[in-house]
Amino acid sequence: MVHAANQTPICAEPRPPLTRADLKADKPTWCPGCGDFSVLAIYHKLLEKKNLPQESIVTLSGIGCSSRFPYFVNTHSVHFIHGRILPFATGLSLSRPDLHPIVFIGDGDAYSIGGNHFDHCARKNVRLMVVVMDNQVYGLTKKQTSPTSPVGFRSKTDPWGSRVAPINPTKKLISSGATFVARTAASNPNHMLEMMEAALDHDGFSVVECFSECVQFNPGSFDAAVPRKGGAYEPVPEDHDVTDEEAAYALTRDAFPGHFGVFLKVKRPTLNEMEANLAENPVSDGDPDAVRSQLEASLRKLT
Amino acid sequence: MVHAANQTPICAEPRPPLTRADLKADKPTWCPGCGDFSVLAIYHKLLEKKNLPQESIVTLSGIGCSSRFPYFVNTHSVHFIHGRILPFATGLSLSRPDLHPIVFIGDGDAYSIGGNHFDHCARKNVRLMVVVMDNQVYGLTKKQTSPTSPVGFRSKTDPWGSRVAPINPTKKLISSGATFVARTAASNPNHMLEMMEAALDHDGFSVVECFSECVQFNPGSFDAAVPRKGGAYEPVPEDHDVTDEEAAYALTRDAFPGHFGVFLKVKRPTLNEMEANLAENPVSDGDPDAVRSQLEASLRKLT
Amino acid sequence: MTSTKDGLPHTTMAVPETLNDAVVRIAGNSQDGIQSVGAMLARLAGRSEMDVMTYMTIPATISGGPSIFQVHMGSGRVLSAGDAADILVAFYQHSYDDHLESLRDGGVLLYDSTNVEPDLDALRARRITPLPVPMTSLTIEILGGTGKKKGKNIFLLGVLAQAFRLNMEKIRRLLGEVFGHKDESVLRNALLALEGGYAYSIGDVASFFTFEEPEHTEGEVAVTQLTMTGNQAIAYGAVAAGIRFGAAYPITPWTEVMEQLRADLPRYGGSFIQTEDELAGIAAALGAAYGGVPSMTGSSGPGLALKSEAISFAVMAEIPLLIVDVQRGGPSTGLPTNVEQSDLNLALHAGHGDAPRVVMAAADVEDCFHLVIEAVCIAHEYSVPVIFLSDQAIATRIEAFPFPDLSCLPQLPGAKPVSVESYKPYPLDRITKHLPPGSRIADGKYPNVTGLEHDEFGHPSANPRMHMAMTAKRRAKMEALAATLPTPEVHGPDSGDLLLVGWGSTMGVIREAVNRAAAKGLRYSAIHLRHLNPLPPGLEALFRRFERVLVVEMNDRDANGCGQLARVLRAQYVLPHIGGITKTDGLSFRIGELLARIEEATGNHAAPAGPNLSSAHANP
Amino acid sequence: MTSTKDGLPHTTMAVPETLNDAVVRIAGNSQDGIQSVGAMLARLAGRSEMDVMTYMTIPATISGGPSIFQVHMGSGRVLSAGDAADILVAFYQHSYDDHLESLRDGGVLLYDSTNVEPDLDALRARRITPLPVPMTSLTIEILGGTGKKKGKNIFLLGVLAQAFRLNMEKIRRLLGEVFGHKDESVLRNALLALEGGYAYSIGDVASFFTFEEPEHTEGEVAVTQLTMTGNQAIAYGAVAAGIRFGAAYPITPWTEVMEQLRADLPRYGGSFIQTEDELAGIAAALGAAYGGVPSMTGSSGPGLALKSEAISFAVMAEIPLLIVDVQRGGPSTGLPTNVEQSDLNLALHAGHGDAPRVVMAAADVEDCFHLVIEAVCIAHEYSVPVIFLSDQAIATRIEAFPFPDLSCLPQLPGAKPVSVESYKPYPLDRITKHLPPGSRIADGKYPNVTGLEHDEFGHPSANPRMHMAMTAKRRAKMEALAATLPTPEVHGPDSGDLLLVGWGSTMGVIREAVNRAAAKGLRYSAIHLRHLNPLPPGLEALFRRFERVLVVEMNDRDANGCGQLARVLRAQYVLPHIGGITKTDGLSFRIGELLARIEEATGNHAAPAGPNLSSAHANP
Ligand SMILES: Cc1ncc(C[n+]2csc(CCOP(=O)(O)OP(=O)(O)O)c2C)c(N)n1
Ligand SMILES: Cc1ncc(C[n+]2csc(CCOP(=O)(O)OP(=O)(O)O)c2C)c(N)n1
Ligand code: SF4
Ligand code: SF4
Ligand SMILES: [Mg+2]
Ligand SMILES: [Mg+2]
Repeated sequence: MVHAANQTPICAEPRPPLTRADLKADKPTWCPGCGDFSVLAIYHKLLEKKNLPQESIVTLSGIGCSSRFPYFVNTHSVHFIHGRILPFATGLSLSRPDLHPIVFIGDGDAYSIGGNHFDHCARKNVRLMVVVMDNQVYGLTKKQTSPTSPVGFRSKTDPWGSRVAPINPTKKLISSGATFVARTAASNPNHMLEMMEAALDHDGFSVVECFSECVQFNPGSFDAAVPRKGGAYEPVPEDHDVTDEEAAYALTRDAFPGHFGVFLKVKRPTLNEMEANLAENPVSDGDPDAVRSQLEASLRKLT
Repeated sequence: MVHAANQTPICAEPRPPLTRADLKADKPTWCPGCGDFSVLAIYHKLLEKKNLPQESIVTLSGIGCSSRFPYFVNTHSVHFIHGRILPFATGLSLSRPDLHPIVFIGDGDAYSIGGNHFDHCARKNVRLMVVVMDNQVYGLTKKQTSPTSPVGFRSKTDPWGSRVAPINPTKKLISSGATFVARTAASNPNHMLEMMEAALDHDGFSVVECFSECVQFNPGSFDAAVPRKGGAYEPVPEDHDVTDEEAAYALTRDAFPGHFGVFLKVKRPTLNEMEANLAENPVSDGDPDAVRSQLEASLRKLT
Repeated sequence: MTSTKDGLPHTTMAVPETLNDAVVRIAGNSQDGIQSVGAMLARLAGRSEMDVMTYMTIPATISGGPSIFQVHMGSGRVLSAGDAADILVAFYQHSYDDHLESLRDGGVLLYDSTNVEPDLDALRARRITPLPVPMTSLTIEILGGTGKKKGKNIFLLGVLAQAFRLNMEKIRRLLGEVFGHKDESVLRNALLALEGGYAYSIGDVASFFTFEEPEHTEGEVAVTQLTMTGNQAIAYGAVAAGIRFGAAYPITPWTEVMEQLRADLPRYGGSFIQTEDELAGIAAALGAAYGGVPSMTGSSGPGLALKSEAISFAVMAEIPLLIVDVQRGGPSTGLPTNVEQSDLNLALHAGHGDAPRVVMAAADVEDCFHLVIEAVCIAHEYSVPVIFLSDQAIATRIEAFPFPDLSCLPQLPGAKPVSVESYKPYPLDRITKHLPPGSRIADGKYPNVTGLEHDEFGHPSANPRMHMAMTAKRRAKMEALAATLPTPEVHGPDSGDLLLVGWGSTMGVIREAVNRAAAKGLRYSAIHLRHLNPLPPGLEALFRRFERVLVVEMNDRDANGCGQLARVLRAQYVLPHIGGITKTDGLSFRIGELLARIEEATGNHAAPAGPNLSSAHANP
Repeated sequence: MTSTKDGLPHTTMAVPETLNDAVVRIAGNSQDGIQSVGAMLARLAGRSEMDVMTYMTIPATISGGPSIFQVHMGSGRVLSAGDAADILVAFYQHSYDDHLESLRDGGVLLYDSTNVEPDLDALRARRITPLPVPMTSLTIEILGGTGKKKGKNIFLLGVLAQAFRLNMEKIRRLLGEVFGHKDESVLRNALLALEGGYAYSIGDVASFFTFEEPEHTEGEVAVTQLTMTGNQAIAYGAVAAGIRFGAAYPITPWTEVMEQLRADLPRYGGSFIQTEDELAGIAAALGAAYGGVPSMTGSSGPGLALKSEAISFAVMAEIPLLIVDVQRGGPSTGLPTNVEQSDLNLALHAGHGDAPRVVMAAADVEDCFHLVIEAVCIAHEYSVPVIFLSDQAIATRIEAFPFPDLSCLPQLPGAKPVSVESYKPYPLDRITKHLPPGSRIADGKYPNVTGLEHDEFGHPSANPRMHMAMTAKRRAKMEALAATLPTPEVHGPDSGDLLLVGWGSTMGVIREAVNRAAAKGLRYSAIHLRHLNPLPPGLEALFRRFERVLVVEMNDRDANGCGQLARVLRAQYVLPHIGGITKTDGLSFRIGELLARIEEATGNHAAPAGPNLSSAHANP
């Protein structure tokens, strides 16, 4: 296990800044016009801007159209299974504090099959950044109802229109204890960049809920948030106190498409800190003799 | 599928009222003094009081000390697997609206492994009553940290005392859309009965979060809510509006042991209603000819 | 490539003759509606009492991109989607480039001359007849504007109708059904495109193929056929069986089953819900099944894996449940849109402990309908979960089969509460019959249904004798069921040198391989297993009548060359002459390929080695 | 019951003689601290270079209730917990009633005469020596007040020390270690109780048993032994192997492994987290393993089932991971506190698709330590998940084994980032070596780790050849590993009439059965398999050297009488002389029982049929 305390920059020698060319990978297989292109472009921009060592970034995903993400960016990356990337990333985050794990997943992956992991990562405040690319539909499996699909949405599993109340992701995240919660939309690249950057800078579990239109199966779904389509991109009120959970909760209750911006940002010890401090003076694998005497001492108690 | 619409009383002829003797089953295997005894006694009392047809009650559980419940009450009953009784009960509730499914589970079953199912049952408003017997510990597996264990709790998986913020079940339930949410404690049988009765009467997803002390592994955990042990059993304020979600949410933020009573009670269409109305004039299995012509007609379209 | 659709080399074939059995491959982009025109051709074949089987590829991009749809139709029994095409339709240059190989020597290349420029010399060398049709420009001419993508496929349908002398009246009716509920102009345009294509002169080619519709003497009733995909057939079979509740989560290629049932079950007073995940799916289905309602869940490999723990419960608690697995390429996310039969081990062993369950597999689309009914009946008769295996090939292909007899649909016990004197949920002296809750029990002892080991009333018991007895009871159900199963019929001689054993979607190819081999004087035989656990009786004696037994399956081999079923049969019968022919390229067997593999395994020279697999698109 | 601990009838035994091998069964309520006194006896045996094996039952109620703790200790190799007791200690009348049967004829009944009234005539008939000790009242006398429950067990320890002539100095030291960190009065009281028991006159019985501690000549070093349970041994083995991250969810009987590691790993700079469920447990462990940190997860049957989908991912993505399954009785919740070996099928096949993984099984407590180290090394050498099977019997029993050599602990690659020129995560020409993220790749191509089928760089590929090649690559790892494994040694003659094959916790019993049979002139042999997938080489030749091969396992049989491993061996070697001896009562085999079952299967008369199983408590 690498310890944050001993963390040294992986690459000390000066190197040229990270460029978009460095980050280019496979040509995206998304449908032309899909909102996910814009999220990808901003992620590239974010990495370029932050200029983190390329090898220290890990792009992770579950399964879905959005979760194809890792193939389209040239970093260490993982395309895991549906709904479980948060605990995977938790294991990585806890054991490799020198890395920057960043998760991109869809609304189905995040809130349907993976919903429980979200709550537990949130309350444990795992150091992890997550972007949920919410298109309010199951894209990859071709148009089933997702937990964020609005009432009335006609999908292949709700041909009559969905009747069940969708979840309110922002509410879920706030109430389960996430320490950074923001909303943005792929239609507003500048705002998206701002939110992603704030999330990346946050030390704790940070989630960006991001509208990303599925032009194939849910076209026009976010027009209400796009000024040039007659909608309104309403920022979080200026006087909103991002440390006030109740205020943030109240803000989530506004009608669709709601507010955009940072809803909550609070400081709480991360699981990473809590787990790193369980033993005083742990021995290190770099010192096999110390490991051996530690183990020998433990075993002696059982003779 | 039996339809609520066609629902007739299962037993029309008059019968003697349900007695405690009718409901007696195996001798409970709980440790002497366990809070679960008191929950069981009140459940017997509830059934006696409501005098429902015995055969219409289905007592369901997951796995845990508390989930041994079904063996100790003489009704149709199911002892399912850990964490999944809510979807099981959903299937039963949707397909058998003539029954009364009542679920008893522990805090680990409900909020750890089973946490996601809670959220989805809540937003879908499945007609189902659930009692969570919360002892803030894993009882059956002998003292590990549960998602409701307080910070500082020393368990076998947190020998140094738990450091992670516990979940706030009431908050979770309210924010995920449960339509009836109440808090009670096994130490206050009268209040428990009142809450369970209100939950049973509610048409929708109704949850009673109930403190039930594990004398073996977490003794004294709820003394702060027991007046004769110097604690205070603080009722929900008289002026609390149970239909006001934000007020209910605010109420959940009070310090341990918090308030007891009904936090939220709102009316929303149940999943049961929504699912029952998807087709006009469905054919019934009681009429095989109608079934056959319906099927024949569908298949003809594929010739 | 120089082989025909049967994998045999074509060196002497002259100008194409009249056939009553043809393979048409349409290659384009999925946006061009090639799937819908292919499906219409298939439906038409079904309506003409022809047999039909289709095959399609799914584009690599999320929506759209190059794709093919292949239709094999004929007046006889069509057993496979066809190895090579008699007619290749190429919409684009890339369609031509990628698929010319799949056209047999002496076949017809119908291409959109607006977009494609073929190498005529190369065609000549392979005696392929080029048939240029300016589909794009003619369609625009007919429909005006940028009808480009809208009517081209229907125009093509008209051309094909001419080439195959299809019944235009039936096609017009079909178009009416497909487009009739849309805006009126849509149907009008479609009919215009159709007639345009039909009127376009294709010269000689018009005499190549003719399908003869059977003539019916007076009084004789025409055979009505259903034309549908395997996934549709499972859904309708489930409805016919009496399934009235389902719960599942979407996953390719299972999803259409649940979509169909979601739409259909409410008309029967039932419902099919989409749950938050697969674990909830099987749990909800078990809850409804406990309620007495015949219930099901389903998924593909990843989801079946997630259901493992609950499957073990279903066995222990003895709850009847249908569990469908539409297999795809594995492991993990694997090859979601390719075919593989690699979930058999999981189907047999998903879940912990000794947990005997029934496993069945459908051989084709028709089987999906009928065998699902049998599966549901078995689940209820033995109070046991039944895992029903299909695969991506069956799921997505269209076949025609005779309209089923609906006069004797199963009558399952159902959810109606009853009154009984007394009730044991787990009697040791007979097979459990589930009692729906709501039933009144006169002696006042209500049952526990449980995943803990239990006594006859469902109360927990760790008594050693009880666990032995209950374990044996659960196992005995398999033995009882096995005794009722028919020994599979042998296709071909009843004894001999070689018995091929198949399961699942390989049936047609194996039979056709046996037929082709017979034509060459090789006496192969084949059986097809639909019941994989328990196995039917009589197999050991059957296997002993052959010198060699080769189990043909699309999954990986062990050190002995055996795939998953072959290992099961070896463990069961310990016959060293049981071997395997396996395949892990994500594609269905072609007949030529299978014959070559048999030859390789046996040294018999049935046919020269089939063509190699050079790309996903070159082969069905 | 009239048989001795070896299942042989005892008709001629006179007054008990001096033994150097004895079985003590302590029967009381779990609240009486019988487990802690039993554990102290075991530790003492370990410290005296004696071999020891314990066995306990878990009460049916959630906490407390009747329970036993049995200690088998001896100066030779102790292979089982003992069939019948030489000394039975009965705290209560119910202890006496329930366990008298388990005391051998001619044994000693030590009972708390404050609570128990034995039937002296019955004892006489079975030549049992009654030894009344008013334990409760004497303890109260010594400690005053209601010391009732507190000191009785230590008082008993004093009595047993006298009876077996145990080394009191060592016992006092042990008490110091156990109670020394508590309030000073606790240790004082314990010592008082101990001396009280030691001083209590037990007459003749004092001369029955004597354990001789080995004498060491000068310069010779005493063998230091570790005394621990199987679960502890897995945890320490994992630490020794270099595991530095773990994630799991509690479940009986796996939980102690994670509890131990949760407490210990932080001292090594690692951590073990309790996750919200088993799915998260394996996912988190995979995340850390991807990070390069040697990682593990574990569970019992229900939890292993839940991990199925992710196991399939681990195989596909080629991530090294240790997955422990401490088996219990199944299916479903089953018999959570009983032993069974019924998860083998799941271990072999959990997850969908063709997903080859390594499966190993520990034979005893010592194995848990050493074999886990091997498992972790294999996982890293082959970049593959390894499923490590233990069971409830090994997990909960205490054994002594020599202090391991810690001088050459494995040096795993670890999580330290490196700089490389270029990197392919899935090379086709060699075994994958995982590169930890954070590593800089000079050619600038960073790898994808994925569950989709992929090319060598981890990019998705549905190319048929690629899937064939990658499937073969994953399979080839098993073949490569198999080639390195040793053929198991034969215990007994190298060829002959009967070979017993065991795996897991049955090893000791099988060996003792072979030894007993040899004493009767029957030449049985045995091998024990630790590697269940891949199987070690040489088995086929070995099996062929015997007339009959019987696979002994604690799971259910098929129609051929074969259990789960027997079926694997039959599928692999198709040898019809492979059969099975199986058992599904949730209890470990006793020696007499196994001999009887062998006789039944072979017709050999090694011994009369062992006593029947009449209750969970009557047998170890
Ligand atoms: C265990 C499992 N269940 C189901 C699937 C099928 N599946 C793939 S993606 C997906 C949901 C896609 O929706 P979402 O997460 O919103 O992502 P999107 O495609 O919309 O970006 C599903 C159900 C799977 N791959 N694995
Ligand atoms: C899949 C699975 N995982 C784990 C377990 C083990 N287990 C049984 S009960 C339990 C938790 C008990 O805690 P809780 O739900 O709070 O119930 P309590 O015993 O405290 O009433 C666990 C982890 C199991 N039976 N099945
Ligand atoms: S299906 Fe929707 S979400 Fe998926 S790539 Fe296409 S537009 Fe994007
Ligand atoms: S362990 Fe705790 S929760 Fe379980 S029965 Fe005992 S007191 Fe009750
Ligand atoms: Mg989505
Ligand atoms: Mg609890």
